[in-house]
Amino acid sequence: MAEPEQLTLDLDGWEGPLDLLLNLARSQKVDLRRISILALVEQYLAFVARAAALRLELAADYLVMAAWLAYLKSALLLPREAEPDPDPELLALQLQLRLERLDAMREAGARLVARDRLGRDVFPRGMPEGLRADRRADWQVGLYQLIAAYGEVSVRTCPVFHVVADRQVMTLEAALARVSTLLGVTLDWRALDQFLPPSAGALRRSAVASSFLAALELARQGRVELRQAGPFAPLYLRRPA
Amino acid sequence: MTPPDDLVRAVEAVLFAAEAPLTVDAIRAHVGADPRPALARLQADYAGRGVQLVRRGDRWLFQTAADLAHLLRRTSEERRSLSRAAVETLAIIAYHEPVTRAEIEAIRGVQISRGTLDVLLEAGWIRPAGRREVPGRPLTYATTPGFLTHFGLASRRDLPGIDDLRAAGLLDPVDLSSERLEKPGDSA
Amino acid sequence: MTPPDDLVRAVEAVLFAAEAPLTVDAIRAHVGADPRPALARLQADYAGRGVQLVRRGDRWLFQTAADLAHLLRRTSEERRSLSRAAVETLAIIAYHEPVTRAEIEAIRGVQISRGTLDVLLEAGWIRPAGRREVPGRPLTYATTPGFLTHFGLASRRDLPGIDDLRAAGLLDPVDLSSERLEKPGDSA
Repeated sequence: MAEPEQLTLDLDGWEGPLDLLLNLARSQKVDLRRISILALVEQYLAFVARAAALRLELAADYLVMAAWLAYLKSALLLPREAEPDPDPELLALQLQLRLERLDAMREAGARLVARDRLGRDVFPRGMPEGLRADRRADWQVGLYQLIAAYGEVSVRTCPVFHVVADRQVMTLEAALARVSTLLGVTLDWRALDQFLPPSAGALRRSAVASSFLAALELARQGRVELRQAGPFAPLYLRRPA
Repeated sequence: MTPPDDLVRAVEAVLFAAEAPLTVDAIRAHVGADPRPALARLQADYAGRGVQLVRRGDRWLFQTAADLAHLLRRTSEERRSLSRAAVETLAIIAYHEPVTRAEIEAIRGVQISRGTLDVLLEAGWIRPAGRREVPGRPLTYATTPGFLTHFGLASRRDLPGIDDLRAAGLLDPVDLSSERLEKPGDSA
Repeated sequence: MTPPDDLVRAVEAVLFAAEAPLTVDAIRAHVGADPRPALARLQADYAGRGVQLVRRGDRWLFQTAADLAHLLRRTSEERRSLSRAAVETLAIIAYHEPVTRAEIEAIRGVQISRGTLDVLLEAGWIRPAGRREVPGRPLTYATTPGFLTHFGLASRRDLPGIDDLRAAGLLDPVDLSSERLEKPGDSA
C-alpha cells in the first residue's frame, strides 16, 4: 500500500487539473505558445488512467477535465466537419491561453515575493518618534440653532390639556342606583332597555353601557339574575326570588 | 561631501532600523568591524540636518533635530456639526442651569446618551457644577464662559425668554406631528 | 553639498519621525508648505547612502538600502512564508485589479480556499474595491498602498513585466464563460 499512498501525496501536490496541465505543459520544455495541445492531452489522460489503475480517488474535477480533454482530442483528430461547433482549434487555443495566463501569474507572483520587501530586506525606521495630529472639532453651531432647539423642546414637552366639551354621560354610580331601585318594583323578567332613563343620542349610549355594567356588578353581588336567549339577544333582568 | 563608504552606509542603516539605541559593540556585531570611525563620519554628515546622530550614555541613535519637534505635532481643526440631541441638551442646560441629567431628560422627554454630554464637555461649553443635595446626590451641569464666547453672549440673561421665543415664532409647532392637535390656550 | 534649508530639514524630520509612509498632503500639513521640492532634494541627498528616500504610490518613506539586507535581516522574527495559492492570488489581484473572486478562480482553475483572501487582507495588501455591476453584484478586490510599500513598488506600473503581459493579452478581462471549458455537457 506504500506506493499508492506515495502517489496520493503526489496528487495532493496539484492544485486542480489546470495546475497539473500547466506542469505537464512545462515538461514539454518549449514556449507555452508552441506546446502541442495533443501531446498535453495525451499526458493528462495517461496520468488520470494511471491514477485510476492504482484505484486512487480522483477528485471529480480531474475526471471532468479528462472527459473534456478526451472530447477535445477526438475533435482535433477527426476530419473537419463543415461547421464544427465549437471549433476544436479554438478550444485548444483557449486552453493554451488559460495555461499561459496562469503561468504568467505564477511567474509574476514569484517575482513579486522575491523583491526587496519592507520588513524583510529593507527596513523602515526602527523607533520612529511618531507624528501626532490632534484633531480639534470646530463645532458649527450658532445662537439661532441653540434657541430654536430650546423652542422646539419647549413646544414638544409643555403640558397638553385635553378638555372634553359638554359631553353627557351616565356614570356607573347613577346606573347602579337606578337599576337597583327599579329591580325592587317588580318580580318579572324585564329587558335591560326598560331600566334606562328616557334619553337619546350620546347619553343613551352611555346609559346602555353603564346600566349593563351595573347589571353585571349586581349579578356578581347576587342581587340580580340575568337571562339572555343568545348572543346579541335582549338581556333580561329579575330580582332573585 | 565624499560619498559614504560601505562601513558608513552599514552603520547608518543598522542605526536607522534599530528598535533601541545601540552600543558600539552591538553595532560591531551587525557590521563586522569597529564602527567608531563611521559613527564620527555620520555625526558630521548629519550635522545641521533635520535628523541627528546622537550618543546617550554609551548608546547611539538617530533622532529628529530638537528644534523641529514642534512640527511632529500639529492640531487640525475639523468643521463638524453638533447633533440635534447635543444642541437641545446644551440649550436646556443654558436655560435651566444648574441642571441634572435626569432633569434634562425630563425636559427633553428623551434619554440622553453618555456621548452627548461628553461632546459638550469636550467642546468646553458645559462644566460639572456641583451635586444637588437630594437622594443620589446627582451631578449638575452649567455653561462655561467659553459657551458665552462661542455664542456671542454677554451673559446668560441675553438668551431670549420663552415669551421672546413665542413672539419670534419659535414655539409654533410647525413641524410637529399631528398628534398634538391643540396648544394650551388655543382651545380654552 | 549645500546645507539643507529649513523646509528640507523639516520634511526630513517629519518623514524620519513618521510611523508609516506619508502622502505629500500629510507632509504639507506638518511643514506648512509644498514639500515636493524638498522631497526631490532629499532623494538626491540620500542617494548612495545606507538609508534611502523612496516613493511608494503617492506616499513617501525612508528605508534602508536594499543591498544592506544581509546586515539587517532579523533571523529571530522569521516571517511566515506565503502559500503558493496566496502568492498567485495576490499576483492576480495586483495585475488584474479590480478583480472578482470568480475571476481569480477562473484564472487559477481552482476555488479559492477559505483563508487565502483573509491572509492577504490581514497583511493589508488587498482591500475590497467596490462591487461589479453585473448580476450578483460581486465584490472586487484591489491592492492597497501598503502593498506598494511592502513590495517596494513606486506604482502599479512598476509591477514586474506588466507591460509585456498586457501586450501579450494576458491581462485582458477574464471571460468567465471560458469556465465552460471544463463542462463538456454545456458546450456540446
